[in-house]
Amino acid sequence: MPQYFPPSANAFLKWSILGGIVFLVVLVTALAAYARVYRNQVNVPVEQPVGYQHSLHAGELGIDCRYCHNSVEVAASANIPPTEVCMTCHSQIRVGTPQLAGVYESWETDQPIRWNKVHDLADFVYFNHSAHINKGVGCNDCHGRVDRMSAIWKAEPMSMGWCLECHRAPERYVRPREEVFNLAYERPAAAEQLELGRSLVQSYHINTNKLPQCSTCHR
Amino acid sequence: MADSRNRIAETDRVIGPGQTYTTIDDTVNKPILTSILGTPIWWFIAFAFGFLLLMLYLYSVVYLIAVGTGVWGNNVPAAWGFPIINFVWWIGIGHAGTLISAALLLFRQEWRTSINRFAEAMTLFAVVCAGLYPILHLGRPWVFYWLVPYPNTYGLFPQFRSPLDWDLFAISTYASVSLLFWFIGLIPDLATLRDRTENKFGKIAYGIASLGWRGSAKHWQRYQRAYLLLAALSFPLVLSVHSTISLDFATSQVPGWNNTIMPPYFVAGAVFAGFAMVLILAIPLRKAFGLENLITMRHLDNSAKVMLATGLIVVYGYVIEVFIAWYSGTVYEQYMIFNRMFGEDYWWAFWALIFCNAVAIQPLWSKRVRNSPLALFIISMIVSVGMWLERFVIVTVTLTREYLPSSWGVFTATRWDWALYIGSFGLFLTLWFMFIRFLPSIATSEMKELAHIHENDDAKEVTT
Amino acid sequence: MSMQTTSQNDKKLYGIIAEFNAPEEIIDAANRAREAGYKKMDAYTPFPVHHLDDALGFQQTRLGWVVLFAGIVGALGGFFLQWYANVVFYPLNIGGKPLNSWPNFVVITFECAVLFSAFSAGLFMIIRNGLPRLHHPIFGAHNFAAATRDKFFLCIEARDAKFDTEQTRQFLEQLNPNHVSDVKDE
Amino acid sequence: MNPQDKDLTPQPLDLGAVRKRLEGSQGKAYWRSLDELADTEAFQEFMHKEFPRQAAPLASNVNRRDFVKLLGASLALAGLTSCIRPNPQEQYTSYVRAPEYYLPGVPQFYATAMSLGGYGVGVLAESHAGRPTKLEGNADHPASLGAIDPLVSATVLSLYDPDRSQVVTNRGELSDWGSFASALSDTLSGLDGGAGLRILTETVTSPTLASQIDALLEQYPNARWHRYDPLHRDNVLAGAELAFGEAVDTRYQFENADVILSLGSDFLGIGPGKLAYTKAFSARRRVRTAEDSMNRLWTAEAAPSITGSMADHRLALRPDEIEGLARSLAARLGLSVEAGDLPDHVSQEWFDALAEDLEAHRGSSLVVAGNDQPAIVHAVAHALNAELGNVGETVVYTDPVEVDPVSHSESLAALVDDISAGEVEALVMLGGNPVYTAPADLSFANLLSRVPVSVHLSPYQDETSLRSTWHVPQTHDLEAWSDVRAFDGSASIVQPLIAPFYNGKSAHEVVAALAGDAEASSYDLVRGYWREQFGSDFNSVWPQSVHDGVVAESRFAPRQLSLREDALSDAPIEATEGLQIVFQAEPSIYDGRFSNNGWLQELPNPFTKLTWDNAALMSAATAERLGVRNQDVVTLNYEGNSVEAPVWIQPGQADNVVVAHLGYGREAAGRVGNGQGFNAYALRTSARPWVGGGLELTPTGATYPLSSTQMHHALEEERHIVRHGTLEEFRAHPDHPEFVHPVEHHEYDLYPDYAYESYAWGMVIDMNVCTGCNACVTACQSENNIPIVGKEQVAIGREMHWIRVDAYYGGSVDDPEFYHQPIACMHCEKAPCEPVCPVGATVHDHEGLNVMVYNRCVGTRYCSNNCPYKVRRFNFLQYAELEENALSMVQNPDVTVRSRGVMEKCTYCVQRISKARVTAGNQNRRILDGEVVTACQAACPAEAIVFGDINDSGSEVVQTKASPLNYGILTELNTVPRTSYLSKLRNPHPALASASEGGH
Repeated sequence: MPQYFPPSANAFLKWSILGGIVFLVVLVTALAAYARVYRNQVNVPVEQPVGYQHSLHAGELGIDCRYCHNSVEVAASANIPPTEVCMTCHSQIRVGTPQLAGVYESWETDQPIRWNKVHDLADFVYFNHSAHINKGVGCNDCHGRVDRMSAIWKAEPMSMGWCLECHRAPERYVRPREEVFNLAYERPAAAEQLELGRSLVQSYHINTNKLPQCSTCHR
Repeated sequence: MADSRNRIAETDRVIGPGQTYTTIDDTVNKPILTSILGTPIWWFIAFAFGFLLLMLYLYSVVYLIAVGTGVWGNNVPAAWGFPIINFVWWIGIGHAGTLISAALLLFRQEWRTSINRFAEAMTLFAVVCAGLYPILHLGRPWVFYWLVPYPNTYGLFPQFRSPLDWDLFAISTYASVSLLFWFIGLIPDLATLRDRTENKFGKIAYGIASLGWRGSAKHWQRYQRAYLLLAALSFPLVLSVHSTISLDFATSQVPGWNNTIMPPYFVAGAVFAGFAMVLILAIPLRKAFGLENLITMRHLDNSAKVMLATGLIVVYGYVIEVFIAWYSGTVYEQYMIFNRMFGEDYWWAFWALIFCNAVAIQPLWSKRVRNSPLALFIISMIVSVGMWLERFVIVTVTLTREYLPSSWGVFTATRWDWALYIGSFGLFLTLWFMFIRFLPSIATSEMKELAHIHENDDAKEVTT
Repeated sequence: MSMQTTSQNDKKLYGIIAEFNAPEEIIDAANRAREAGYKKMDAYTPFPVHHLDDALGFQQTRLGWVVLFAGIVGALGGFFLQWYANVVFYPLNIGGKPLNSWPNFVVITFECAVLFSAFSAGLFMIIRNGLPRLHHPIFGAHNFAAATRDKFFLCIEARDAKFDTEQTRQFLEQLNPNHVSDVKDE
Repeated sequence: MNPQDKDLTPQPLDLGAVRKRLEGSQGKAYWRSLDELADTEAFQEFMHKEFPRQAAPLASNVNRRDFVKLLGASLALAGLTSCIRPNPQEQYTSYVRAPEYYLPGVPQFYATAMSLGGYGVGVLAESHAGRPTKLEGNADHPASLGAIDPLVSATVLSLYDPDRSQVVTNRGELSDWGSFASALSDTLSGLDGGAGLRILTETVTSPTLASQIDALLEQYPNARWHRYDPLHRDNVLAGAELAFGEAVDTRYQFENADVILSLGSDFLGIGPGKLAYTKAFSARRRVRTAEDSMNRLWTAEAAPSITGSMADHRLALRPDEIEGLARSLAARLGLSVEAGDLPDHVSQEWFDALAEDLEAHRGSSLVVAGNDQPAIVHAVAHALNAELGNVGETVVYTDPVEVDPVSHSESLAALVDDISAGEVEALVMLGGNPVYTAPADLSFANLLSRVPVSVHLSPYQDETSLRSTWHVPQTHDLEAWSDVRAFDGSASIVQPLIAPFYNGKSAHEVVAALAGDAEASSYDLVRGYWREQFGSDFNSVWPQSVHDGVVAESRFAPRQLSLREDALSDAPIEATEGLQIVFQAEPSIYDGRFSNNGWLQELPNPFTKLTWDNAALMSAATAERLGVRNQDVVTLNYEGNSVEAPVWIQPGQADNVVVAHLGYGREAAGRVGNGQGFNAYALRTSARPWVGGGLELTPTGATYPLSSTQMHHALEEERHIVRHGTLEEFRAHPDHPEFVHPVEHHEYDLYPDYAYESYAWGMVIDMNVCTGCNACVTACQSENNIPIVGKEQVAIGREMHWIRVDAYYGGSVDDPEFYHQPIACMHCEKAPCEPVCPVGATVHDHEGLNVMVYNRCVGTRYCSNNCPYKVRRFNFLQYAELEENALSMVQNPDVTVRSRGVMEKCTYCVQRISKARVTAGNQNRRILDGEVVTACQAACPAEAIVFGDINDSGSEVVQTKASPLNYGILTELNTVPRTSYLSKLRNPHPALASASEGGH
């Protein structure tokens, strides 16, 4: 009786089986990684109608975040400043520079500037800036070194898992209130941070039971 | 030969007279080895019919996903309707196969041999039909994978306390283990086909599928041990699957559902329905492929007996339900039973199922009925309907009458409910007809072993 | 009726194979071969023949232990998964039940045990049998296709210490098989 | 097969069987609907249509995008793609110049007033970035006192109604305000001193508008001002004339009343004072301990009403019998009146007890007559109150709040005569919809076409607009400045929250245009008027008044009046023959002006629980006698007019009376309202606007499916869902009243309880004061973005209301007791819904809230099965508005809008809790008791809902739960519900105590 398959068939079959398995594993992991990075658009600068530079204003000029984001301590939204805020300075300074064209146009035509959202949470997530600011979560914990970004990008994935890292163990992240707006603030080494964090959680009445509850962010 | 047939009653034979290794090979493999053109015309018609229904199935699935769960009759309070009924019904049918091959193997019932193969196939196909329902039943089917534990950016796991998640594990385990069991059983027969078929592609296909099986004694040794262990594992698995399904109801709060008898009662019902389906498939099959000598009257007879036995257990379940309701002394349970029997909406369903599952099986006490394939076929059909009605009563009728009278309601199915149900037969039949055409519907190697054991039956006097 | 073609003559010999008609014959043959002191030999049959493995002097497989082990691993893994998810990873108050409400975890634990052990059994069998192996010298043996139909073969392999082409062939011939032929390796 | 099939219809009821069954039943029997009670074959058949209905998915749901997307999904790829595709780039626009005090995302509340039937109800309007989303009651406003009723809170939806008219039209052609104004002045210039100029308004209480019209009438001395409001108060005025010789308004002070007799009055259910009256009334019925006292309410009414359902003694009487009762009572108390015999349906025993009770409470009793009662009944009520010395105590009289009150019927009749006499050159209709609402016998619709120039100011292109030469879109109350008086005369400044959404004009601006100033703005007009009123300190008073939502000290002062000698004597008895028809405002659609408001269309009627339809309501006995059954279509013949209407049997209605609700059968209401129900106005005559005899009713043989949210049929005996007793029974066992059936839980509990350290939210609902007015339902709908589903979906049982008011009947069919039980998620501590969810989409948070995480829900619906209270609602189809359009602007941004395929339910207004938590947290303090008020609680005029922290021993909710009347529903299931109920109490007259038990 003749052979149905050449000797090479054995090796071929074994390798193709092995290869198939490997391929699947790689594919899945690749997709997952791609999903995390690309979908969350981390570290991807976002084009804006006005070439506003945080690096200049918050960085070199050292303007406080709250000058523009004035509701960050009292409201859910930090507030994107109205055009008039830009005009407080730019009616005198750098009048007529092309980068500011958008601002002047808005001011004259009374049409709002259409900023592109950078940190865009899902509609079923209810994030409140004031709650975080008042409990000692620093700006750069989530937004990164904005004072070094010319065009703003997302410094963190802002996925639920990421939020939970802090909501499950706030003591690992919180800082003294007076340091909240200090973008250059460096967390102390793990051990001290834990010690500091625990005391802050105490004094700021951070309810660690509440934080990981669904109803904290979803309604 | 002729006189020998007189000596051994037809219903005592697990294998027809004068069956040799070669005859077994040829009878079983004939339909597979014939060329496409040689395929009997009835096969094409039947396959086309199944395929048509399959298209109906796909159409209603797409429509469902496009428009929403609302295309069905489900509502509040009857939040579960046809999909769950059909799910439980199909999964029930999907019990006979593995039970036959596993349990009967362990109990050394050699009459299992010629029916286990296609019964297992039936199991797999039924599980496929069943398994799709819970997914389609979701309000958002496209996120069904949230029931599976996998690393995700939400930092969430499924909620393992939910019987629905138990279902997921139970069904996927059952499906994969049954598939493995079935495939391992197939390997030697695929090798046989590899060696028999003249078709070049056939040789390659069967060759690869049989993994290069060469029937060496060493292989057979491991093979048999593995097969036995798989059987030993499958047996409790079978029992566990429908028990788990029954926990969807038993662990709930709903009067008429939270009942400790549910698991055994469901399992019995499953075997009941399963054997009914085995007969529904076996009787035409043996006729169509002339397998009367391999699937003998003894097989039909025994299946019928199992049906009768499990049927009676189910009836006992009904009785106990009523008793428990009375014994519980709670108004909710008592009203539930009252409503099932005499409630103005659905009393007909209850009495219909009593007829199908309790009355219709009584003729099986008689040997004459058990020896008439036609009678068995009809009774099995009735039983299948009855088991569907049972699930309808348990799922929907119960839900429409719960605790608060203010939220009682009515369930009325829509054309899409029916389309998805009828369509699922398309899925089943398509797979089934593919199977009987391209794979041996009887385990030839096991039959040869059996033939070897029984080769002298006709020679020696048998008195049983 | 040997059908060896010249092309096969120059190939290395894998073993010598004898073809029988009935299970009894092959068992008898196997016993005789074993008594004759042959060790590296194997039989090829269309269905499992009882006691053939003893006749050939195979020892029992350890499959059982592997399956048991896999089952235990599955059970522990299954329970750990649920315990970890509910107690450690994300503790939530579900209907007022305790975090480690173990009775709820029984089903999945059981299913995992079955899943693991079942697949270990199947895969162990396939892998230990060296499958899948599409090409094997034995397939080249004369009329070997009958091994999956109605014939029973005994093959004494060349790597057997006691193997000697002439003697072994004679030994097999005297078991009055249908015929004896060489199996060439490629 | 479809729902119209005959097999949907029940056979006639066997009332005999029903009664027997009730007699047979021990203890307290509750039943949901007569059919079920009768348990007739037909009813079985009705419920037993095997599988006839085809689901009617919103066809528009399958657009190409969905279809393709979901084809993907059907390949189970959607999950994958959705986690790979980045979200579409959203944009953020900020103001150019931000308004002061504006914080993004923080709602602002403005006090203003909504007018209903011409009278004002003060509200606080919640505005998100200039977008009104919700109306709450204004605690400072006398007609609201913080509460709000369903109609008013639903008006915010009408604001965004895309069907509102948006342009001025002239004979159907698009036009504009300018050309309208010029055309108007041309017309007027052609008139000699305004001869032939007629103005038609509804009830006017707006001081500004009144003064404008006065000025106009001076400018055009020959012009005339007519008024017509379909729900006019002609009889009230006539009654006052009869009693005092002048038109006065009557104001009740229920807080002082121990015994109240309502002669066909639904003072809790309709009328401009209902919220204030409900507050005062329920304050006197709120019982916590056995020491507390309760007032006693006697009612005689033709059809069940909110008020009647609260009565301790209720009689279902034909309208003429009510008059009879009034006369007999007057005679009994020694007034000179022509009194016939005591009506058959009034037992002597009952009558004596009533009279005795009233006399025993001189000065603290009160007799109230309903708007639709004939003048004599009002006169009797006045006389009785005077006789009983109640004037000044429980009732006071003031000048009429309506400006220059006239008989609306006569006023409209006069207008119609002039039109037919050809004397009307120009007719300006400010609001209203006379073509639809005018009495049939006036055939106003045809006459209108004879008027050369007819102007209709209206929010919709409605029946009248279509027959007028000019239509001007009218502003919504939230769109324009105005002012309005409340039922007690208090004036409110109406301030707009949003610029006219659809280019509307206000009545003020139209009248100004008549006066020749087309450019005048409502703001200037209103401000100008009040500048005169306030005089020098205008600059301080105006802002204050606008801020408070009410003008200080503007309430009308009580007046001393003396009864006319022959007040009652010159009113002969008129006999009414045959089957009587009663016209009533539909509780949710009012006079039809809310026909196009989906919230109100889907709001179940408090008694029939019908949605999207009205019906010819009749008592069981009457239906039996006429041989008709539910959903039979019958022809109603009355005074030569006829309409077809479906029958609905309403227990507790007087025999031989058919109630027809006004406001349905619209032809030009809009996409929502068109063609719903039948038009009862088509039967109404100017002579007998409320009640009339000689109605002929003939079955057509056809049937028409009605969607009731409670097509339920149980004889409920041992479930103890509704627990009730009498005040006496309570006092007999002050600690453990027998009827409360306390059930302990927990003893047999397998697991230890969770500890809730911080807050533990809980609720109590006081069934004793709940009037079943539905205010909570609409308030919840508005607060929580609850979608409407449409008639067909309601019929299948898919309504979405998070809180529903279950209506139970107790006792006999002909004289049932009514029980209202609001049911929302109980937030069980051992919630059965949670362990069954495979993805953890519904879990408990650490404050004991049973939270529903929509975005995690996959839609297994297992939780709904396992919820014994059936409070969970499922989005079977895409009900909510996901697209950005006018209607989506009403949505509350603090609550997720649910998509198809997810479960939802009451959240205890978790968004309000979160808001309070963040505020408190930022101030480093705990949430105070009363700081979190749920939407239903805020709306409830009876203050039946108490919400708070059950860990805070001082909180009101804890105090309330301490009452021996407190009980939980189905606690034997060990669900440990956080919401509990206070048992319903009645306070029957000792002499009739047994009788009141009779029912059960």
